[in-house]
Amino acid sequence: MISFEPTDEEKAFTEVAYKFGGEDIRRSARENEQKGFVHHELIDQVNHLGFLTMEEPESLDGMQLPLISQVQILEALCYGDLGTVQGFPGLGDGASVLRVIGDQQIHEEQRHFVKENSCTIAFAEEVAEEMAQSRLKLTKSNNAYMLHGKSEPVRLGNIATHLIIGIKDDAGETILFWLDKSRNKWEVETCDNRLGLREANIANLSFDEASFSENQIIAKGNNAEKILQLAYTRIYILQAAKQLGLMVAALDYATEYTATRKAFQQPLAKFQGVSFRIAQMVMEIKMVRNHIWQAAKATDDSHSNAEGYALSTMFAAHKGIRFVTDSAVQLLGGHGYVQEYPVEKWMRDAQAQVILYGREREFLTRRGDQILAETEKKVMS
Amino acid sequence: MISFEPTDEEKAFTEVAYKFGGEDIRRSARENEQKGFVHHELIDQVNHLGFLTMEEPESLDGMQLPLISQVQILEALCYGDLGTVQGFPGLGDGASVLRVIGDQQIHEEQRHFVKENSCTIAFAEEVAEEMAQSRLKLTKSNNAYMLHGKSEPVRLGNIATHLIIGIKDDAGETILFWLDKSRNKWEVETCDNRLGLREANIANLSFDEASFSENQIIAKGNNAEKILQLAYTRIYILQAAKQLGLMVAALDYATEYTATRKAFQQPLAKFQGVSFRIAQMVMEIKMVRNHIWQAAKATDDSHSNAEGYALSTMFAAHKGIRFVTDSAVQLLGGHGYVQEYPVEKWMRDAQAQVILYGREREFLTRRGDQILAETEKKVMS
Amino acid sequence: MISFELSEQQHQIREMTHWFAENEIRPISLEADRLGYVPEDWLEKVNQFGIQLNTSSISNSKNESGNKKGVREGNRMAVIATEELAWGDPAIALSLPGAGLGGPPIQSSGTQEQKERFLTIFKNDKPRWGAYALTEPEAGSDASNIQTIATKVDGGYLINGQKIFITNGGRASWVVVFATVDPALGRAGQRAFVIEKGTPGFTCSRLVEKMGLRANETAELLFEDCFVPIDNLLGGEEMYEKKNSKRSGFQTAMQTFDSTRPIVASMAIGIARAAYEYTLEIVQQGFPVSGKYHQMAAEMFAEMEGMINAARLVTWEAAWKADQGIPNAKEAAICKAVAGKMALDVCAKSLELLGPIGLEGHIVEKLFRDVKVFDLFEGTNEIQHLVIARRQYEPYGIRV
Amino acid sequence: MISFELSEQQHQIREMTHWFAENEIRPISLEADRLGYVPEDWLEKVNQFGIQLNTSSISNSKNESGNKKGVREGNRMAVIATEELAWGDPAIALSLPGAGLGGPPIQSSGTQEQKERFLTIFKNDKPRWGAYALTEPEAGSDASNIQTIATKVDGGYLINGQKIFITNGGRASWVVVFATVDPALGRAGQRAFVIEKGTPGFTCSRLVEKMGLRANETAELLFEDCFVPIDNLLGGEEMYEKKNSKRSGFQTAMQTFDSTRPIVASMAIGIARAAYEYTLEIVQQGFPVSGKYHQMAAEMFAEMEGMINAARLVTWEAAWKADQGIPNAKEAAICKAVAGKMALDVCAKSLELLGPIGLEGHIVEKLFRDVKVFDLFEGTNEIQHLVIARRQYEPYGIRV
Repeated sequence: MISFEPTDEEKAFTEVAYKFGGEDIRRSARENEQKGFVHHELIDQVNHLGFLTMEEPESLDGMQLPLISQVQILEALCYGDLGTVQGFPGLGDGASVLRVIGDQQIHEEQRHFVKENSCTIAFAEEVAEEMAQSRLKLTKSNNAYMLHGKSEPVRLGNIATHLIIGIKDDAGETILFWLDKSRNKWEVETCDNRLGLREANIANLSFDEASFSENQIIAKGNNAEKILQLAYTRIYILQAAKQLGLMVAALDYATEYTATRKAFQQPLAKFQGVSFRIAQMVMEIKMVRNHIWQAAKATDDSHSNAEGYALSTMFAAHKGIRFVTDSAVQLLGGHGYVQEYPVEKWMRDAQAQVILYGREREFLTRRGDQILAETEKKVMS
Repeated sequence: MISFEPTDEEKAFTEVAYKFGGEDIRRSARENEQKGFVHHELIDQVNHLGFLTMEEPESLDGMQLPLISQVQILEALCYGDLGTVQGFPGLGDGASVLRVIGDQQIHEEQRHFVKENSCTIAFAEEVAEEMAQSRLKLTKSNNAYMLHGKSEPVRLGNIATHLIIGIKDDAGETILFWLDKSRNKWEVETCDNRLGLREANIANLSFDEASFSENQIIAKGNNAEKILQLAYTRIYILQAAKQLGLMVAALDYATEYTATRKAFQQPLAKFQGVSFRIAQMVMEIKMVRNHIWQAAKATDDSHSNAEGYALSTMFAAHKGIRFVTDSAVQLLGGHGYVQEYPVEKWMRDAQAQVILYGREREFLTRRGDQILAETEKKVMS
Repeated sequence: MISFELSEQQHQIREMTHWFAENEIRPISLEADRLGYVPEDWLEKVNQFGIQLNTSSISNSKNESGNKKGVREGNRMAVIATEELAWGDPAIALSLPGAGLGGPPIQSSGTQEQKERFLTIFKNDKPRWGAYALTEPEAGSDASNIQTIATKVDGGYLINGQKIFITNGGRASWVVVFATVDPALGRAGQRAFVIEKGTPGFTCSRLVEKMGLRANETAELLFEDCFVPIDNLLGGEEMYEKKNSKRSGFQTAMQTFDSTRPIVASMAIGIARAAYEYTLEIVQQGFPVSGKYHQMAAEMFAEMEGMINAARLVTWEAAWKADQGIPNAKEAAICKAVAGKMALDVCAKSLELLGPIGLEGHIVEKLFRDVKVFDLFEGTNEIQHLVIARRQYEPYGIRV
Repeated sequence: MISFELSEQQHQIREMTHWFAENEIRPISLEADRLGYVPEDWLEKVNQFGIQLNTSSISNSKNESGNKKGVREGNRMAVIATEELAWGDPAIALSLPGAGLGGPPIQSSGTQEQKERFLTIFKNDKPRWGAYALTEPEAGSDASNIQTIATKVDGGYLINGQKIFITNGGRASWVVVFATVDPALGRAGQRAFVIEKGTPGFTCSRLVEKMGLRANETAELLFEDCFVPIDNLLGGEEMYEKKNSKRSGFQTAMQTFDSTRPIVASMAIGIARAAYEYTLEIVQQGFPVSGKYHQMAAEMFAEMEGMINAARLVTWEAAWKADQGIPNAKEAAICKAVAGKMALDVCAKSLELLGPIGLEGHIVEKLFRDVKVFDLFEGTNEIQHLVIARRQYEPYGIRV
């Protein structure tokens, strides 16, 4: 039965998350950005609240929540600040890879490490056909793999204790594997990133003929590709939910500003040039949230359309966050552009987020290829 | 020297055209649409004013005006009504083919016919790589060509005495040739077109193993392709100018309506939801006009960028006419949707025009291919 | 629990209405457009089958009993069914017998006697229609400014005024007509009357020609000293006379919008889906499987699919809220604004994909002509923006 | 005759400024952004070369003599040169010595004495700046509502108030400050003063941190009983006292916009072109020559090129009108609105094309941060819409 009513448990979680996001995260956001990392007290708090292990499998002592619950909580957390949430340590996008692999298939060594240590994973993926040549190469000789070159910028790269890497080897086979800072060597090049998500520890990772052992390999070939596909479906939905949180923050901030500031002897809100834009922001947010919820439910239910929904969702979330954060800056006028107000940071964070998590048009063409290949043509859910 | 000042001669022509367009054409537009063709009295008038031969070479007794002059006059005529102007008989888009071929290369027979008779040409082109398979086939055997199948809908197809056709033969060579109703046979299938440009005599042309003689061939191979490329550059610019005329009509109509009608005890214009849209229409029109003028000048001057400008212009003109005519309907509210007001016709005509004259995205990808292939990367004029 | 699965009943009604749309409506779609009306014998036939455009199941009234589990899902059922009917053909869907947009105000504001008298006439013996008359020549979007006058006389009211853009207004057995007892009173002076066909002084002065929806009747109605008995004042005299009653015809009109906007939105969605699916089928048949046209089409279909889906979800949300008895004015405005704009865009994109062959009598061009009105009637897109913004600024005590 | 060819002089200035932008500005662009200022020695150097941001050639004044053929082309020259400078780096361009946005009001409204006193200080010996102070904390876009008070006292005025978002406001030798002699008088009460650095009571209270344009100083200015001699009242007392003179500081401010908006628009265009060209070069080096990424890039570049070109043409049109002495308020608003919005879009599209490597310290991300303000200062995009609509409705006697 069609319903938009969260469960009581979800409501309770979300309420806590909104409080923490709207107060603690929001308050510390500027400082985190300036430092380039998240204050450890805030990390302790969020750890204490358990919000860093929602995606982790239970076997790794994670909460293993369904996506539909996670997206609501992530929206609430990112209502505080997207950059700060993206800077939280932990398994990051790697959690979705582990979630997809499933309990049994996680190698004992890694399982032990994740459970016993405060492990931060950066997830680098350079499998997909890309616009430019990848600078990272995986070569195979005598059954040993060697990784060489520089990755694209990855979130948490600066502080990662572990990496999960998906890449094609020189024979074109996709290999998905772990690296461990204590055993494998890599250089971290912090990005000269002045755009946004500065507290998200984004870095290029450089490898100088790095090798790794067979038991660090998670999967190969079709199996690895299937894992990546399923993991990305989850990652897109989770990231879209984070983006939504920032969108709501920007809307609320702009609403309050335009309700309380005057021009031409009227509250700004009285001008349709202002209020209609606010209405558009409201609509964008509604649509993005529904997209996310639908995709999350479809994924939780292993619906065959799940990946398609995730692609559509990410397109909508990228477009939406750019529109809404830009609108908030626009509605604040000059104040939107200066750092006393949070919205300029939000617009920067939003742009960094969208360039880090996939090109808008790519989501369309990928989904479009699926549509044209489908025999069932109906846009029915 | 950069200047936006038309010559005195252009101003004089344009003034006449605006008067004829805004009064005579506008007045008869609904009636022409209902009949499905343009009233002969109006045709006599426009013939008398000489506006049907602006693109024709002087050797065919045409005015052979530069594009920069033509676009101003066409804008003024179409201020009256686009559909009616598209329904005028004469050489149509074929005039640009003749203009490009040049005086010397026009076959004596055709020259005679065009000069001595009231000839109407429909121009059908199915050379370009298309989305679907062409239904029209040209086969060559024993040095004789045979045309078979059905063309796409072409303007003036209903009343054409002659056709100019560009198509690839079964060996992939482009052939550009004339057909003459008095010698060659074709069937006319009037389109069941309820959308727009109903007075433009749009029809499919069907050929049943039609053959034609060697002297009906205008050009072959690279030469034919070059002619088509140059002709299309001109056609795009001329069509964009026609579209602009309709855009201005829609803006003016919507401006007057919203200035004189009230809602909530205020003129509609007082609401920014209305006035900001009007401002956007004003901007679109300015931009489209400048695009057209720049492309027209570049073509007149045989500038190497001329085709690129024409492609950009057509993209802008398509987007612009859809936005502006839709906006006019929107601003008139319910009145925009009913036939007592002209704007519903304008929106339909606009949509018919854009689907007849090329897909928006195609203009982009074609221009984009040029850009990526260019070594000179600057966006400088 | 959040869910996007249809209930069994919802699934059934979707299947059934889709079957009907595909097999009964779509085949006559282009012909009805050409004729400018839906053939009488077709209407007779479907009426005998009991097929109606059921907007009156849409209701916020608390006394609706719900299904056997006590769950009310009438609004969700209605938007699901309406999408399918409009997918078949929106002009025909709007011409189906039934109370139409006149149903919701009677359902929500009528007395029990009025509900029985007006809503039970839609029987199998012959097709009948209800209609809804709010818009006036000079008011447009401004529902608070109606000029049709209701003058109190012995036993009832004399109505004088003109209404335009009235769907099925000429053929309707009755029309819900909004009028004011005193223009100076503004919204408070408004009343809604049910005026029956044949009432002296009530004429259909004209049927208008439109861009699209040509098979559906759009009427201008004229009221000249038209006497309406007191029993036809919607809700009855008492409702307005109650101390502190803020009830007026204006509230009825506004509340009607909360019910009808999701219905109108689903029609726009049905139109968009029809254009999308039709174009996709043609493209899948004739298109290259790779290369630049493939990619162009892929990108456009993905964008269209996402837009259609988003519009449907916000429409479902508005309907779900109505079923839950939660105020849904904001969601109703959102789905109407989103769907109306989206649907035009999808039809234009579909035509772009078809290219010149789009002029060869395919249904897509008809859908393009039909669809524009969905961004105009039941409140223009601008009015929806206003409603949405108004709700957004409510916590700040600002009325935009 | 309509033409889009540059005159010889226009061509020369474009070549020269482009050379300077490419070889002197661009190399220090990212470093200046990091530092948050343009290095002093660099400013000294370029000032010795005589390079300035020449906005004061922009003028509607009739007494400008024109070139040797008597053709005035100062506005066209200025927009052409400014595009190139901003292409190098907009923050550095805005930091170049010169009268800046303070030039046009003095040029258009100053007395001959004032023009000489204030506009001739920009010499080779050391860099100097002028500034323009209109915006206030509570006024925002509403230029008619300034709160800074000018109280007439013996020999001059006492200025009290605060100004925000003042480009080069801290380092400027003088600032054109708008104040009102009486807020109740509205626009008619406004006056413009040239207030010199070091004037007692005039302080730069703060430099603000911004999203972008970080190398360019943005100041808050405070005026506390700041005495300004009568000679610094722009245009002199007589100008305001003339019978029927509608002249006020408001007109000066508005007229300034007609001159400065095309300049600001050309900066936005320069930024967009910089992002476009930088990205195109990367793409041409590393991209596949066919396939879906090629097509995606082709489509995006074509769209960007068209947008940049359209914005440039409307900007040229506004400048051409100014050179012709034709009122250009509408065109000035159009080019500002078009260019500001376009430029952000182009920067975002460029970043989309670059993908994650856009975070590796390429100039495009800096341009994205810089560009947003071009849709905000010198009148927000919304204000430009208002100006355009106002002109459009003028024939109907409606002031929107």
